[in-house]
Amino acid sequence: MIDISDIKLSNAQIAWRAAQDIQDGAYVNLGIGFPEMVASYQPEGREVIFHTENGVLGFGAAPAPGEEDWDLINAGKKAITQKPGTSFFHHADSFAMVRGGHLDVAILGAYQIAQNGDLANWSTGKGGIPAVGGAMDLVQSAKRVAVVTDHITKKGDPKLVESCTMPLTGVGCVTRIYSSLAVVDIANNRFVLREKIPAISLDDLQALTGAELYTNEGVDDLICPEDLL
Amino acid sequence: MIDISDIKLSNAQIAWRAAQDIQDGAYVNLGIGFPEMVASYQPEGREVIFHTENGVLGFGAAPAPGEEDWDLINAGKKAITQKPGTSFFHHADSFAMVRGGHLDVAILGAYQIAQNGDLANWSTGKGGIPAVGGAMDLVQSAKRVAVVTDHITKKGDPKLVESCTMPLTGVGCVTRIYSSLAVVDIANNRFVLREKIPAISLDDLQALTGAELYTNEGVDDLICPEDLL
Amino acid sequence: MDITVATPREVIQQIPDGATVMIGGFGGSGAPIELVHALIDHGAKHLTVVNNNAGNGHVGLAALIEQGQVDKLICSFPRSADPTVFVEAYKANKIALEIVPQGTLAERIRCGGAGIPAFYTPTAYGTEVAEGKPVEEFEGRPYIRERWLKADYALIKGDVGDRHGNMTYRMAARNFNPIMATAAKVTIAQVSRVVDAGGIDPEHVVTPGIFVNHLVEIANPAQEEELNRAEAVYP
Amino acid sequence: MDITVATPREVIQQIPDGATVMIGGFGGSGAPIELVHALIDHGAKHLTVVNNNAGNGHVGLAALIEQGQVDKLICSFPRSADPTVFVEAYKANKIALEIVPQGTLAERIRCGGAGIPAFYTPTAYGTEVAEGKPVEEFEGRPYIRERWLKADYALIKGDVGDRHGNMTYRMAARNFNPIMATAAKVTIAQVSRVVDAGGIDPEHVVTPGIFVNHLVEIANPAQEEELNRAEAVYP
Repeated sequence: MIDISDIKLSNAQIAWRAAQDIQDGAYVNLGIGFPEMVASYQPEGREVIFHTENGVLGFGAAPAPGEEDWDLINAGKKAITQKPGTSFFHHADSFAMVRGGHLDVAILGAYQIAQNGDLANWSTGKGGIPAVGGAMDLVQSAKRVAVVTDHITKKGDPKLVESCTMPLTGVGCVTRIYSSLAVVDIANNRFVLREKIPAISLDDLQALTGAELYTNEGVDDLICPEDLL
Repeated sequence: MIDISDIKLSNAQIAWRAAQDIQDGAYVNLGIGFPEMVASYQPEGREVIFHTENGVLGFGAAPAPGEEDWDLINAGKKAITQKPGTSFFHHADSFAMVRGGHLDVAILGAYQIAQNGDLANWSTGKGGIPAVGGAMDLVQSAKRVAVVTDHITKKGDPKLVESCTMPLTGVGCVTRIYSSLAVVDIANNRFVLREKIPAISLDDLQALTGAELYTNEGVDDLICPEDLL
Repeated sequence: MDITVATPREVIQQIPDGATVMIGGFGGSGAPIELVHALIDHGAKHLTVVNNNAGNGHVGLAALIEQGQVDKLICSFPRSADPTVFVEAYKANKIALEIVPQGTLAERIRCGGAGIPAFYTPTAYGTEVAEGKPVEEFEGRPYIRERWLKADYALIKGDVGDRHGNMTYRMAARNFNPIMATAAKVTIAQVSRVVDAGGIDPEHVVTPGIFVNHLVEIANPAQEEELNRAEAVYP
Repeated sequence: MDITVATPREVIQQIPDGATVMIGGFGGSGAPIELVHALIDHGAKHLTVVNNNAGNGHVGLAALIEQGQVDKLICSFPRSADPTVFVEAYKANKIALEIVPQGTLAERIRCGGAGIPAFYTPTAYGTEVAEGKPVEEFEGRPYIRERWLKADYALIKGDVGDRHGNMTYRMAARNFNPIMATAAKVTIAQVSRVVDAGGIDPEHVVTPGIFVNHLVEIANPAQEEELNRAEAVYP
């Protein structure tokens, strides 16, 4: 199997690519960890309003070290800041926004994504302590649910699969995957390849994917700024 | 049948009697119209906090004529005032208070009250335009639901009945009736007479009541200030 | 980001015939009179309107009904000081009426905005309002099941709004406005004053901007109660 | 009317063994550390605790678990920077865990306070969290039914409180506190500052006093994050 370690996109590049699809004025929730990086790559001239499950809308970037106020954190318990237009609300109101379909985009990480849009990202199913947080609410109700992820696991197994073997976070919810090798849409219960990095062949990409990649609508080159590492 | 017009209590006296049972610190909702009079007769030294369905808690009395602010009204659309401790909230939160059982007392008017606690007070059932407002929420969920009412209708029919013939507002909800002749509790699906005005005999009171009045727990005199007319 | 518009007309005119429109307010308090009058000017017909009441006098919702634009009204209390317009339309079978207990109406709207298609309430159990609705016992007490309520448009009235759509309200004029803002596909708000983002303390925002699509400043909004005392008629 | 008390101890001591206790906060933000520490001092055991998380380090909820006072935890996310205490108790089968998706947890609590015994949500449909729960379709989409969540006690943390119990919160420390206040038989609140009635603008009250039973001023409350960075241990 092909070694992709030298050609795959960095997390920053994946985040950059995901950020390009977020429209001006969108209300967006970013999952804890890697997905949070998407906030750093908003294109100039677009104003995006970020939601965090713990009751803040329109928050600003992380404060300088030492400037943290621990009453003002995001869902990952990291310090954030206020900016003009910020609002605070309680948890039931926060999830009324989520469940009521008011968020334009939710971007999450993934263990597995199935070709029917099923997502597994909360539990490896191998014992340990399950922790679901707000992911099950977000994936079932945001207007658009996207995933940022490595294309394969550290062991080399496909993360894009025919059907998930790990416990599901939500059914039929993901519509776009930004992976370290490609941009893949989910439509009509199949993976539709939209973009791939030029350094990988279609055959190699298919070999690293657990279900058929449909290419009949045309595949563009996935080009990201090279200095994002 | 006995003519009670000269001996029955005035609405003010009924309201006064109902007010005596409201404890210090109670959260209370008073129905539109006659029940609102209860607020005028709170015993000295007790602080009662009034709720109105349209989103105000702890409001004050009516403003002087000409001083009305029509953004500050009660459920009867009458102008009210703020006072220290007032709070504003939206309608879903207001009825969360109601439905969640947070109100200590709701006092309403009545067309009919049945001996099992059923209340009819929203529709005569004779055509016309039905208008339920917040009554169905209040009667089903306040910790204590009481009624202030004439003992009989203008035509002389009993308002305390075996079972309601008019459309119900709530089932098994009323626990005390302050009428123009008596104080009657509802317990174990029967009317238990607690107090009656001295000017009426038990037999006459029973004759004006549509179901049996139980008296075996003792009946006190119902004495109200005479200057409340 | 700036969701403000200069006049009600330019956003109200998108409302098509047959739309379901939530209109905020409790009686005249918090009623977006100027938006409703713009809807009269626009002329959309066969509307289903959700409001706590049925209008008063000959302005606002009453005037909308008087113009024959409302096919159905969903409300809790279609009585008022002067409900002549609604009563006449109702008796002439020109308008359908769905009576909903006030707390159930509020919760149905909140659930519409919060993605909850159905909920159980003790309210109205055993009454004719509950007829035909599923009944279920929880911990030995009976409840009826009610459905969410959503709208195509919500017309609401606030006090201060910023360019993102964050809003505050004024005293009891809050009432149904914040929940209706959440339950419509498109929410159009009038406020007495528009400020820049940051002009409202984040702690004091009642309706976050995510729920508001269009915001128009009506600096000195009419008060329905005062219009009716002056026997105003619209148009 | 004055619901203030001088110390947490005098009200916390009413909490009996076996009680269900909601504890506000999201991680350390809004966590009523001083009330939780008073509960540790009091020593009530076999508690069921409702919180978004499972404690962090060796203070607050983590310390309560470490003292063996918690039989069951209902939460959405039992992970944190240092979840050692919970993890050890869980692996030793000393504590039961009920995992609830965060929005479902929030709504179950709100419903507990709002008198709604059950509601339908799309969240978790088709996942193992939904196993055994009733499923129903509305408008062609499947939902699962969830039940309200109530408690005997809620321990919450606010910013300013007046003598009636009206409260405000501080930024994201609001989180679960206002809804937990509504869902408990007895709500005990700590605030940084107690003021007279009228000391909070009626427009800015987040939790009306009707939901609060006891209010205690803790002028300079500990911040869990800072305690943990200092490697604090309670008691």
